[in-house]
Amino acid sequence: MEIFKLNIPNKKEYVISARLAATSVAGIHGYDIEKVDDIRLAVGEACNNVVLHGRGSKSIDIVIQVEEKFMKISVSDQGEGFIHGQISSPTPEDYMGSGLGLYIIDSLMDEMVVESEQEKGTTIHMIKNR
Amino acid sequence: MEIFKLNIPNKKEYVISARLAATSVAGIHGYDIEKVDDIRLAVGEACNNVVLHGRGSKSIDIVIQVEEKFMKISVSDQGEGFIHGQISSPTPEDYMGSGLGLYIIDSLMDEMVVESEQEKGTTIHMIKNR
Amino acid sequence: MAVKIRYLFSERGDRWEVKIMGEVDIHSTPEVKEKLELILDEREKGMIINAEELDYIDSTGLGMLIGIVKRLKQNDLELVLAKPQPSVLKLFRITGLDKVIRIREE
Amino acid sequence: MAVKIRYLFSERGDRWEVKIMGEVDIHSTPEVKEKLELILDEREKGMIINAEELDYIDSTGLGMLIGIVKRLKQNDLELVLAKPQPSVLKLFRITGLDKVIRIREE
Ligand SMILES: Nc1ncnc2c1ncn2[C@@H]1O[C@H](COP(=O)(O)OP(=O)(O)O)[C@@H](O)[C@H]1O
Ligand SMILES: Nc1ncnc2c1ncn2[C@@H]1O[C@H](COP(=O)(O)OP(=O)(O)O)[C@@H](O)[C@H]1O
Repeated sequence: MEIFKLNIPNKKEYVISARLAATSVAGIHGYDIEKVDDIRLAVGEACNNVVLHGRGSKSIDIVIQVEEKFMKISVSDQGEGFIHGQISSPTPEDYMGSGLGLYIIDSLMDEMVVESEQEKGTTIHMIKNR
Repeated sequence: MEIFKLNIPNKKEYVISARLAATSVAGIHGYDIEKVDDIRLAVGEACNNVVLHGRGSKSIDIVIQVEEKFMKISVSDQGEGFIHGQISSPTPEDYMGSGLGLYIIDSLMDEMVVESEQEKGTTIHMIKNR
Repeated sequence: MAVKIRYLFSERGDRWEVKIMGEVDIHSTPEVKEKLELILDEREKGMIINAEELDYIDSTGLGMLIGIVKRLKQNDLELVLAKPQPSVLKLFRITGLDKVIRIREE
Repeated sequence: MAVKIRYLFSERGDRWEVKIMGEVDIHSTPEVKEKLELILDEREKGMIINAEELDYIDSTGLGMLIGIVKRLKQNDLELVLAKPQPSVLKLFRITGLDKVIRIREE
């Protein structure tokens, strides 16, 4: 088991660093291009959510844990938190530019767990199988 | 002031992630290509040293602090440490493949400070002016 | 910058031909949005986006494109996305956006 | 992999023409070293490395190249580095390696 940790300022210009880090770890461990791209987007969306909705948080923590059969990525903030309901398919026709992030993560990753506590912050755990 | 932190396993295949992280932070902050390349190599060499000489350390910590006029990068390990003397120019003719790393960092960066304690570990602090 | 845009008006096709290169993400989306809107302000015409070198787009970028589609629709004009990379195509598919924006894969 | 090597033997130049693309670093250096040595095992001749697409090389890569230079020198053969990118050229200059390996900038 290998662990990779990243702590970046909660600012939009840093999200790319988190994506780069996640893709380089996945690449190092031999994930194929399609999976690397899935991971890149999932990590991007999780970080976007912190930037967009986790205003109370100064920074974003990304922890990547590489196991033999899967990779687990957690993206955490110390923001306001939120109550997480059911994920439902978006309806792009009436889509107003929100509500896609978690759906995309859920679609691209093999597992997604949202842990959020109001006033404490949010962690999104994502698993991608090899 | 902005802080960026990275913790990677002390393995040669991860050094590229540290380089990527450092170059992306420098790029975000508008450092020109030549300086970004200098930073990439300096961080690479500092991490190489941990992989090559810091065997006791499980991981490598990279901390990047961005100030208005400069960037400070620290690369730390919990390895054996070493006694750091004077940096002298290499003589490539009799060069046997060692003794270049610190010299390169010192040449490319505006400041380099080596802090090392035996059995405790090493931190290399590097400063690159904007 | 992480994103570059090239564009020209095709008299023959009577539409804008826009090439977006690089990454359209939470950081670069506002810049891309502004550029595309300026282009349409110059001439309100249909638009084809060449996505061959679009390496990445996220939900903020999708939201922006939907905005463009809506603007064009008011004048019965169309947005086409041409030659998306596999990862971009996949994102359009899973979000159902391929039903709102016409994709030309070839 | 982070590094790719293409090579051919030029009968006209009586030397190996090798192109190294990507990054030669602590991770990839052993692989590059092995490849270059295999090439020279096949025919012990001079070598020109096209570095146009060599994006990065660090001290482990330099050490490896010095090893190749030493091997070639024993047979009065030469290693030339052609078209290095600015950052690679800079590294050769500050380490003084440009005095040991001939650089062809054009
Ligand atoms: N890290 C977070 N902190 C606080 N709220 C969040 C966070 N992530 C998601 N949310 C909440 O969940 C909602 C749905 O998120 P998402 O599916 O990514 O869509 P969008 O970000 O486009 O609104 C957001 O609108 C927000 O209210
Ligand atoms: N992080 C470190 N931990 C322990 N020893 C180190 C570390 N960094 C450097 N050293 C010591 O300093 C010496 C000089 O380092 P350097 O200039 O990078 O050359 P090289 O790595 O090629 O030997 C090394 O040989 C090693 O003994």
